[in-house]
Amino acid sequence: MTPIHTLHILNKAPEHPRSVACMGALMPGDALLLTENAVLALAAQCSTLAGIRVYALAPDVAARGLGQCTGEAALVDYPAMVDLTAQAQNVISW
Amino acid sequence: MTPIHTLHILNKAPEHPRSVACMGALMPGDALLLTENAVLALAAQCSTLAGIRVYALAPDVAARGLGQCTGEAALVDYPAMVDLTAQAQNVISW
Amino acid sequence: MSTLIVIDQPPYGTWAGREALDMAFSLAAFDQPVALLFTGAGVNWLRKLQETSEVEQKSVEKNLSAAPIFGVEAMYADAAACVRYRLTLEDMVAGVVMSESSSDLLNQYKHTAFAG
Amino acid sequence: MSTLIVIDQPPYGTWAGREALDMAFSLAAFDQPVALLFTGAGVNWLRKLQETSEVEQKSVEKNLSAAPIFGVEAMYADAAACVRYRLTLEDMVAGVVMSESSSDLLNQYKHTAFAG
Amino acid sequence: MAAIQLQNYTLVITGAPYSSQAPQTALSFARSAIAAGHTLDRVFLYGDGVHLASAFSAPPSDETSWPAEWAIFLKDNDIPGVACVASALRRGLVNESEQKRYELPASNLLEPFVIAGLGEWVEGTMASSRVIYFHAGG
Amino acid sequence: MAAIQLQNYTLVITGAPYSSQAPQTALSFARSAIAAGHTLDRVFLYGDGVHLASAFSAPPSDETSWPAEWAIFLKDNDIPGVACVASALRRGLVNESEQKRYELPASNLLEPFVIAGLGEWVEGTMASSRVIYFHAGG
Repeated sequence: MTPIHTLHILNKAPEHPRSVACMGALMPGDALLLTENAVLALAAQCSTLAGIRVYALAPDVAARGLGQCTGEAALVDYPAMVDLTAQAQNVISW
Repeated sequence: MTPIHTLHILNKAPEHPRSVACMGALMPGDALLLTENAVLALAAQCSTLAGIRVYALAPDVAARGLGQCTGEAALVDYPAMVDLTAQAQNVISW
Repeated sequence: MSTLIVIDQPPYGTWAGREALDMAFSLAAFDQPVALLFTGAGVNWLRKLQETSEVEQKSVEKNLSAAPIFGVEAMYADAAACVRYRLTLEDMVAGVVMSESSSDLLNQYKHTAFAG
Repeated sequence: MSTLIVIDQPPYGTWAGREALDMAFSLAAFDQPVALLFTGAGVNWLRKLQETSEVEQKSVEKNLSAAPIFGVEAMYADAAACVRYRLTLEDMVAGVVMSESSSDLLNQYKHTAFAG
Repeated sequence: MAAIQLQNYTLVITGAPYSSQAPQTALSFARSAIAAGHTLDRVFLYGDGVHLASAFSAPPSDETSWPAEWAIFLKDNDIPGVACVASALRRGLVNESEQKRYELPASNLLEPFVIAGLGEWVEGTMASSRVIYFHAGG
Repeated sequence: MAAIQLQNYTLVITGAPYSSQAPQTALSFARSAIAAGHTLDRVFLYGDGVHLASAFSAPPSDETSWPAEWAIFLKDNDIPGVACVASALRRGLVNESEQKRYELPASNLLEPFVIAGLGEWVEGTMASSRVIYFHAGG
């Protein structure tokens, strides 16, 4: 697995302006971790992100009843979230 | 002056999802009062609203340096804001 | 006086929707007519099978299912928001009515209160 | 370690931007390299002639003008957001640099902190 | 211009001071309403708005103290100010009886604010001809 | 899978409990970081996040007390928890020395949290290999 350049942690619903800005700022080699309300992007008809690894925090996915529609996103638990932040060169919380 | 059916008080920036929803909910005979961050709609390139009276709270307009670009909106002070809420049949704070 | 409580924020990430629900239940407890409108990302309150133990919050699914019993007159879901979040009536708690036009709905109520 | 403080919320309606400015000034006070990026509705922080007495808050215009003196290395404004809010360099406090690509800018800093 | 009918207002504040502009806008509105001859049935603090009733808020001396300004306004005009008990307890705002119940060293509720249930809001909506909400902006 | 390099984290929480999910996500993260052998240099509360350090927060007994859970975690792991003084004073959170200065009846700062300036955050960013922010969602 190639290293993550920047890990973008997004915790806002797809309609939130910062969520829109985050999606526009992703670069090849980056990874996106959806947490809290941002996991709703898995249900919303959002555009797919070419070349970006997408993760979603499983406890937040379960809380919002979205276990069935994770699509391309890899589900991670809190320890795996920590691993992602340790592996990435940079971390940005949106 | 015809009476206001519903006075919509909006206090969120144009990007905010609730701001978008408010703009879509306006009906002929309604009035829109922009307060706090919502006065930034005067500067942003927003679509004009046919048949809707638009007001903007002057102290918020002044705070944000927008005195020069009020366009079609009528500036009101706090006493006039009170008058609007007293005159309107319904008031919705977005 | 009839009241419409509008919830447009998703569950668990903020408390606003939860506290708006309390407002609706409180009106109903005082025998005041009240309905709920879920719109925008707020429609996600209505999705079935919310499993909240790992985020250490109480699920609101049970409360919502009990809303009609508590005297909440109607639970509306904005149809366009449901399409956006791929929610059909089958995916949602019982008793939800689709609203094709939320602005018409807002016009029918004397008193409207948004969540937070 | 260079830090970019990002302000994407407008002034006065919330406190987040104000507290983010304090973060930038604090880094500068400790001689740490720091720059500010104003983007989205946050570009409105930079508009000249903010007259805040009637909303009973302190204007931040003076603080921003003094940012270079306090050691803030750069104040960037997202160019697309400025277009949206009809802001040109002439309308803004002194010392602002237009940023054509905020994602490139984010990439140049080791440490990024958003306002609230 | 037609004479404006006098109204009885309930104001509901859900945005916190030093986080949102809601307490300032609401106070400016309330002062103007009273000056125009309207009445204020009550002011209800809900959600994050309960922080407006904090007796411990200590902003810098060159900034307005919104809790203090609101307390003076309510006292001067004999208007009830009520913070929702469920919102308040979660957020660390207690009156004397809650202080005793939870064995805390003091109350931090600013007079003349009181703590009570959502029933106070329901009563306000029933007693008033206008209910105006002041939410956090964004 | 390659071994993960151990990091020294500073966590910054800007979202309030019972208003945002930030304190819960941050605590789950913090527990997992410690369990994986990483260290936490400090936890810094900023903006509305300072409410997490309230000793007066009294949520219903069937809800998690985020201030209490955080206090236990910090004590058990001997991790400094710092609330920004400017954010705290505006929002009605005071330690004993501020209590005396403002002549308030008590402190409402929950141990082991302390109140200090933004310099603590600057030091955290300098001392840590990772700074992770937990903002309010929306």
